[in-house]
Amino acid sequence: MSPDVLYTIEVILNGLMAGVMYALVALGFVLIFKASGIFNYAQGVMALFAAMTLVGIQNGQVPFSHLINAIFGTHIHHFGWQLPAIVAILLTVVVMIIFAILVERLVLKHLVNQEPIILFMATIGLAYFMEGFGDLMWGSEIKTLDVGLPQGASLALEEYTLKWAAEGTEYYGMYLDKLDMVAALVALGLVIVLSLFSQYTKTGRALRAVADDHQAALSVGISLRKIWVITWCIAGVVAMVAGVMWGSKSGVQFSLSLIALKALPVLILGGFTSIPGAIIGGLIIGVGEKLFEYSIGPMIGGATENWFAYVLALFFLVFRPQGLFGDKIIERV
Amino acid sequence: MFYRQAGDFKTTYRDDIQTFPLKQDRWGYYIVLAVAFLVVPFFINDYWTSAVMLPFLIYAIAALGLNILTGYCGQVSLGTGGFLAVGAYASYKIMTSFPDLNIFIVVLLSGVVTAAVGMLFGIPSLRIKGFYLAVATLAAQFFLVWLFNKVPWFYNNSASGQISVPERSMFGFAITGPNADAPVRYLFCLTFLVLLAWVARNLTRGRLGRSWMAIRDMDIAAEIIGVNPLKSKLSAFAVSSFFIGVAGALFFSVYLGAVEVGEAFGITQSFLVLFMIIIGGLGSIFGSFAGAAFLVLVPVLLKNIMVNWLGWPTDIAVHIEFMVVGGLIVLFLIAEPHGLAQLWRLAKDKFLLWPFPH
Amino acid sequence: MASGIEPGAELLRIENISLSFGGVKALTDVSFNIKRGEVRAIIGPNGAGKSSMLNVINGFYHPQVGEVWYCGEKRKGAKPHQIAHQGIARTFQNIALFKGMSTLDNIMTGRSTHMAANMLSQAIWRGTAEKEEIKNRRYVEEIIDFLEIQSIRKTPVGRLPYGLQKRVELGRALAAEPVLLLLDEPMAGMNVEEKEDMSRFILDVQSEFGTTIAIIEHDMGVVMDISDRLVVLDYGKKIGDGTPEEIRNNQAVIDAYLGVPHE
Amino acid sequence: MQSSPQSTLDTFPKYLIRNSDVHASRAAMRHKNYGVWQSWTWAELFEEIRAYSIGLQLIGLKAGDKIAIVGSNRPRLYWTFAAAQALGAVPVPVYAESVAEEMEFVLEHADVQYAVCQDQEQVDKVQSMTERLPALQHLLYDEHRGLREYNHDKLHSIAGLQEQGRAALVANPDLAKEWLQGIDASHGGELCVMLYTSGTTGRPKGVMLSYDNLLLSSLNGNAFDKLDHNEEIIAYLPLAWVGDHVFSYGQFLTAGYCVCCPESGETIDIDRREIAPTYFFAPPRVFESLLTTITVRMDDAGKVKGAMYKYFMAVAERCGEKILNGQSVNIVDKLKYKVGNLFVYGPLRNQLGMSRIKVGYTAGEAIGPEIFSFYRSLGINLKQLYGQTEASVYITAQPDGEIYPDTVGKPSIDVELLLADDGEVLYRSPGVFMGYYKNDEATRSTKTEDGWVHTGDAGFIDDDGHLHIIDRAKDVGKLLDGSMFPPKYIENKLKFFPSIQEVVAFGDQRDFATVMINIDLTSVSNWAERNNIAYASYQELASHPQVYDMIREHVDQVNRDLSEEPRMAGAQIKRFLVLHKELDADDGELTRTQKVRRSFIAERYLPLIEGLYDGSTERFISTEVVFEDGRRGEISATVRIEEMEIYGASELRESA
Amino acid sequence: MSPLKIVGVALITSLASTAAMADLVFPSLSYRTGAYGANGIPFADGYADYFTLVNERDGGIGGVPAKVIECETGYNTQKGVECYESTKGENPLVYQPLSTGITYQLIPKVTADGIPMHTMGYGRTSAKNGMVFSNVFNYPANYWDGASHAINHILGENGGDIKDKNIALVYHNSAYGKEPIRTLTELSAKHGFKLTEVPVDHPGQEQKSQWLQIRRTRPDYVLMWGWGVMNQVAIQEAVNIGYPMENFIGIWWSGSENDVIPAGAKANGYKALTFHAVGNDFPVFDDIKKHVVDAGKAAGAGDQVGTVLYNRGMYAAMLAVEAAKTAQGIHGTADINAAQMRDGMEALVMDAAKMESLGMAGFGPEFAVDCKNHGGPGLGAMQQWDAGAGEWKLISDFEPSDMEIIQPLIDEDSNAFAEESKIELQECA
Repeated sequence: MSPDVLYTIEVILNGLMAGVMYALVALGFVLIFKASGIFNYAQGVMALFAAMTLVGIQNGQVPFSHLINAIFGTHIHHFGWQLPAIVAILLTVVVMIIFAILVERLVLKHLVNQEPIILFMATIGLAYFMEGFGDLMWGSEIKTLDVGLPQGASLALEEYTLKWAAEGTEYYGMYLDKLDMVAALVALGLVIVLSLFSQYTKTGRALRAVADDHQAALSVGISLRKIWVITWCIAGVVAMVAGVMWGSKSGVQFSLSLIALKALPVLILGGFTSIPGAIIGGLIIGVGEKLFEYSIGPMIGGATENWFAYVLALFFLVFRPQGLFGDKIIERV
Repeated sequence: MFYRQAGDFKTTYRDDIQTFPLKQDRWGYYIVLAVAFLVVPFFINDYWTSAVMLPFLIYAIAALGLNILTGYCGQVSLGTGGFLAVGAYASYKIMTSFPDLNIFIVVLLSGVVTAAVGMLFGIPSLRIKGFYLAVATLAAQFFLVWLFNKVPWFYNNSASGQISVPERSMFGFAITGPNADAPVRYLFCLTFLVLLAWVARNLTRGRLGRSWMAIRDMDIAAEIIGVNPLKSKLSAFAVSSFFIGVAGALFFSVYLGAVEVGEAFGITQSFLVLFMIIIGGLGSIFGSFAGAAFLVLVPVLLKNIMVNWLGWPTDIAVHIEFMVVGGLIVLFLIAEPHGLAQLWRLAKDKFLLWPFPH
Repeated sequence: MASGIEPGAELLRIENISLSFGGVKALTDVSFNIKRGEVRAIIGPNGAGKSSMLNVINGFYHPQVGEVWYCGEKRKGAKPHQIAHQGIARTFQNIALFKGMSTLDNIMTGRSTHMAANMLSQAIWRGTAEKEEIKNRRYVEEIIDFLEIQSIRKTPVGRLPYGLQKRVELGRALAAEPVLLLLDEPMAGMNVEEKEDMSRFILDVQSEFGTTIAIIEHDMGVVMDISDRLVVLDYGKKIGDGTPEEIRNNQAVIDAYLGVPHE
Repeated sequence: MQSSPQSTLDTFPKYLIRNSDVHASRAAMRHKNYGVWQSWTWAELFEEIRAYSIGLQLIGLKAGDKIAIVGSNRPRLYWTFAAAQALGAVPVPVYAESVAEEMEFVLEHADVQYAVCQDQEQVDKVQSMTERLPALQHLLYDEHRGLREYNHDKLHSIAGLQEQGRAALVANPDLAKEWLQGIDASHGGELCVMLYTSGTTGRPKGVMLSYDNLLLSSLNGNAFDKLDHNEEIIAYLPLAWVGDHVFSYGQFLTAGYCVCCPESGETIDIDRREIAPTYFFAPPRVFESLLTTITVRMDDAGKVKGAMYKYFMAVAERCGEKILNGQSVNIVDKLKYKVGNLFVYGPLRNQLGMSRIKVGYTAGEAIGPEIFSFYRSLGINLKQLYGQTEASVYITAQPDGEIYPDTVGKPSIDVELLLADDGEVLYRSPGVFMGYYKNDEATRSTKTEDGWVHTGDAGFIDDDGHLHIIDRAKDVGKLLDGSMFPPKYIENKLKFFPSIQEVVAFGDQRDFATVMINIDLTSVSNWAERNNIAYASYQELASHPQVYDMIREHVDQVNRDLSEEPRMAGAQIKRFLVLHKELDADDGELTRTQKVRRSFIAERYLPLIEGLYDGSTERFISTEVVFEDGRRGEISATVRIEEMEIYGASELRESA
Repeated sequence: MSPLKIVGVALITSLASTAAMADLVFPSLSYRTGAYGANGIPFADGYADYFTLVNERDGGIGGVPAKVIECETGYNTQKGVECYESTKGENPLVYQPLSTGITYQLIPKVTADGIPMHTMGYGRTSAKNGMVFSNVFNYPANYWDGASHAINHILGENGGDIKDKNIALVYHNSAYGKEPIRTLTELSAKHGFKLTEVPVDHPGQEQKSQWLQIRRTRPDYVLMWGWGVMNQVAIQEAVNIGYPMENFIGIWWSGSENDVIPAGAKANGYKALTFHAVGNDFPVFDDIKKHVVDAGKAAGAGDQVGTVLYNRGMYAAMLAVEAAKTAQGIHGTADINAAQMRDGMEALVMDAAKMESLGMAGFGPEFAVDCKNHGGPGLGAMQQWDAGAGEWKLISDFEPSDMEIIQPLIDEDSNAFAEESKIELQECA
């Protein structure tokens, strides 16, 4: 194979990996949208908050130390412990569950039956609040997240693919980030667990019932509020996974919350209500933008990734307004 | 309770469809105008102008624009930042290409340019609806910002890609540039706001406005009774973008003086303006004003309280500001999903019905 | 366009229309016509394809097979709003009013087809736009007067009771000064008194404005009373066509209504 | 345009001509139509009426013809009066709501040749009786809707006639002059209008009124309340009613003020608020229902607002009327009233559309003193008036500053009063009617040779010269001790309490007065709820001791009032009971118009009446009732009878 | 002053906050929050701590206490303007916005208001031309110097011949990131290397394609103009693709501990430019520990002392203090105003003796500012990350840049600006 082909394959593979990362974030959106019709803009901030909490707990940071110090003139910062990653993760899950319950109690409960746009705005408000709250709680400096995930290029793959190139051409082997591969595995695992959960548990079935028809769900005695709490809990955990993945890559800091923006075109493509859609949408976006940046990008000055996904999604929508997995809309009057 | 509408009757349709049918409202409006034009300029300093008044006036224009699209026509847009950028860069290009052109015209032309761009990005709205459209408008946001960043022609090949406003004046008063006095800049923007608010009101109360609202409330029915969805949606995009373009031009030339596209017209601007109209009230001109005032004033107020009065560290103040603004948004949506305008309407209704409760 | 059609002459002709959605047949080979000035009822059991028929007439659905002739011309792929401009207006089975607007604005929206002031003129309001607005307002006021809804003129329609909403919707359709008015179950969910009111309005519309009316209605008593001719649909097929008297004696129709098994 | 000299202003068309000259560009009439107040200036009005009149002339209307007017308050219907009168024809307004049979009687009796109808509904009504109206020649209508396909040979639209009239005026310039000459030739003594009394008893009677009757009454009315061309009034009462005729036509033309016609019956409240009339007239039921609306709406108010309303209404009750009457009140109250005016009274007047009222009148029947005081305490100058069709309205009216809720005021300008021995009130005035149309017998029995007219009402004149109306003269009875027993008077006094729905008083030819009371379920159940009184049925509530206590207080209050008036003191209520069931028209206890059928009740509840007079403290009663679904059943109860204290005139004075 | 304004001023005097005339005011337009907060914090801490030190140790500047007014900008130009307007009434001596965007914003404003602004190692490079930019100073070095330093360093490593070398520039796709492109283009023409531009959009969370491209094209050197999270991701990706870290050179804003630590041991060898020394092995840090940190007066947690960005903030404060002292000397008054401060900055001389006396011998290059040259000689050094020790090491002296290339660019850009904005050139002796 010529290196060009190999490079292209490499780009596609990396695109797929990136797509998995996008899909991880998109998954959280889909879960909540499916169960409650809420387009949860705060999903990105939830990921950041989860990652921050994880690091904070792991490193024994004192929550709100800045505030406490500013008010009381103290100088406390750390508890002085260092927790194993798994403990910190479990504790973070607990925090996310508490968070979900609070969101339901303080926000969602009061917004039942509002228009979708209002709920959407509420989540943006929530995102603002959480951004401030997270920073206030854990501080806004960059934190290194290390839960023991492997990083760096997979040398084995590089070695293995080296010989694929045609003789006499310059080729360095195929590059894939180990973290990305782990992420792909984690995402796969997550999807499997989620499908098992929704297929084989009572709660899961209830969730699906709600997604299909709110009224019907209510009539068979499923408490909508309970469902909401559960979905937000699950979304919180998914956010944490995304936060861990992204945080391992770039450190845990403010910009992490912006990954939400990466998930939006994925959602358009995959449809707001489809979990496989989120995954496949993520993959399409990942591959598409990497290929575009690789092939067209250099000609038009690069840095196309911020908008390409959206433009791709836009074009896609014009031809299929309901998204990849959405049902065809028959308009009635 | 102080409304006295008894004896306030209309003998012509023109009187009946005027903007402020109640005599007292009309007077209130005249007084506000008089204060804004004749009193405020004498009390305004650089700080008030730059920190409060200009952002308020300019964001109010942008909010009016977005409200026309989102509030009246029901097309949610997250591309406001991109359209602001079009306005800004258009004004820069026009100003530097035609140095003798009156700044007032420059700003209007910037609006026209933006309107054209807006219509272009409005085309997908014919097929895409709701959230899908909202996310699709982000394409405009990101693409436009990228374009202005990438193509040197837009920033006259300057080294950094920044654009800086040259000095332009009207009637001997500098409007743009560092030598523009606070009251002059304020009055310039105020004039635009008043003018555009008037236009917005006219458009929304007439056929066009009704066709927008018809599309918003029930697009299929609207089409079947004879509203052309293409014309309605595209005109909403055009008018909305015109407003936002004017706001962008003012934002750059009068308010900031120099901008960098990615930073000044990022997605946060899109959200900010969207917040303004939601908090202010969708489909309400007053709401656009109220929302802009609210989101410009609250942070300034919070900052002054926490940093200047309480002496808290600036970062904590900012974090708390985020929390408060976010919390307020949620609180507002819970308390009154239809925004400040609805609160105002309810209060007014209360006063109109006073002493009756309903 | 319709001015050339004399009362009693054919205004609209449906020719061999078939319509399906993804394999599901909604209408099969339906033909009938509507004469200028008559009240033509389309009746049939639930799911017979009546609403689909109206949707075909006003161009919202495009049938896969068949032709629609209006005012002696064959229709070619026109959009609903263009058809509205040709003088076809309608009301909807599930009220499709613009909830955020007042009664007056809803009916004014119905006048869209008669307004033409350009955007600039509307922006500055004075002049053409204002004159046009006032002129059309006057017309709308006549409809308000006609339908006796003066007291709710400025009420947001969302707050109105069902019966009044139906009336406002009729007003909105009338505002277009239609040649052909399509009424999709105008009396659904009404009590006897409201039905009587509505029947009176429909007949008044016919006599006062000379409007041709196509109506879908379930209440047989009312339909037989007010319509000149009826078309009966069942499972998307036409099973009867004629005067109320003929329909009453049509065995196929009786079977359909009595639920005699199909085929 | 030619203006007639003052001395010859003795017909309404002449006033029209004067107004079109003097007030040419002032608004004369408004009509909320098609969403806005369409207005006519006096000059325009003159032109419209002249065109109309000429149009009428073209279809043959001539002096002496009768032209019926059927419909509600529409400008064109009002114009018909003047347009017909200008030709010497006589307008006969008819109650539009009256049943066909009744309308037919009037149209036939009045020999109308022409009828003006408001809309299709009225046209249909009149056309349905054409066979029995041989004199009827032409039908006119105002609103064309639905009439397009009618046979238009004998059917004309007013607008069309006006067009024809205008065309004729253009074609023949002399026509205008001739028309004016015709008006000049008429004089005040001519028959001006025929108003049919509503005929609660027997056939309606056509009251013939001359220009002089109405003009002088109107002018006197204007003078009495200083009304001029600046007034705006809203016309919403039946055209055939003399009150409306004088207010919306007589005074309108003589004072030259502006009459506004509402859009429709449902919008009257809004229309009144928009116009905010300066001069207002309504029968008590209008004020009652307005007050009920206010109370009902204020009941839903929040705590703060409700408390505020209560507080300031108490202030108003204390000093509002005094302030309106110009009496002195202490400074604190004055201040409180000012505050209250800002927060409650002002807004309330605004809501009622009574912000600008210079003078308002209630007439037709007795108004509850609380209701009357309520409006006055808000600062609305509401007054009472006693009048009749036969008097061209005015008999007595309350002069400013002498407003007492229980009187109907002093004789109006130029009116003389006379009390007959049996208490019947007679009057004589320039407004006294010419006679009943085609009914000399009735004329004779009502109007004496020397011009005194029997009102049929019993009353008395108090020390201040104010007239009190007690009851229909024929209903006033006597107790065995000879003292006067006015049942209606007693019943009304009690019915003014909101918790009392219906009262039947007994006493004629008996030892003393007693009453049977029906409680008002809505009001009392509200009260019960507030006081935590549990009850399962009307019957249980009616017999509740606390309800009895409350009713007892009311009866006691009435007794105190009666004792203050020497001629009434003997009619104090000695015993009362609260009925166990609501009086019901279905059971024949009430007429369909909700009037008590005294004799029927006396028979049906004989045991109870016996109980009232035989001293027993309770009585068992069983009555047959008809349920809503038509089934019949028995309802029985043991009803408690209570004894009341009787006050002597002197006794009360001592205790006071 | 327009008549309108005169009336306005007369009316508002009573409303305007009264400036604290007693103190020398140094506004700090900091950003402790937002996408770049992590970098803004140490700089702001260093800036504030040094003034605290001067107050605590020396009793102020020339006996007058210094006062730092901190205003949070969040790296946002709008907030930057608000901060400027809200502090300019306090009689500020010099602004240090630490943001190229805000700098562009403020250049016309400070010039009109007569307040000097110091943009140390960022901002508008051509502001070096003091004749055009009378109130803007960007000593001791600017981006174009930085670009030149990097190329000089590469030249040095390759014995002066970098023909046919392939150099990639990974830059933040913003005004700041684009600054060096012109210089590098000129330099590539001069030295014959091939320049590849690789833009990264804000915030730079995702750079996979860019680094795949680099991995494929294998440039000999990678230069980086990054800020915030972009730095960490880039270094991480560079490590991931196994790019030789010695050939990866960042501008001084891409050379803090924050940037390299997340990548761990493999980031060892990464290079970055600097215009001041690294570490805390200077006497001045002892003073800071004694008078500021231990006294509990530190602006931050105190854990940032000695880090690159902290040192930079402190260095900036030191230059401000020295300029103020110079101004006091020139004008013979301790209570200087902004105009006098400007004169002081224009006459600032940083020599070895002065730095020695401050306990900062060799902490920064020696330089002098004059009327024409507001940017100094543009000396810069190279530092390298020692992952094992977890610290930066200076690996070169402070060396000059290629003014042959840069000066014409500066003249061109500044003159174009002067023309566009119709600026009268400052008279220089």
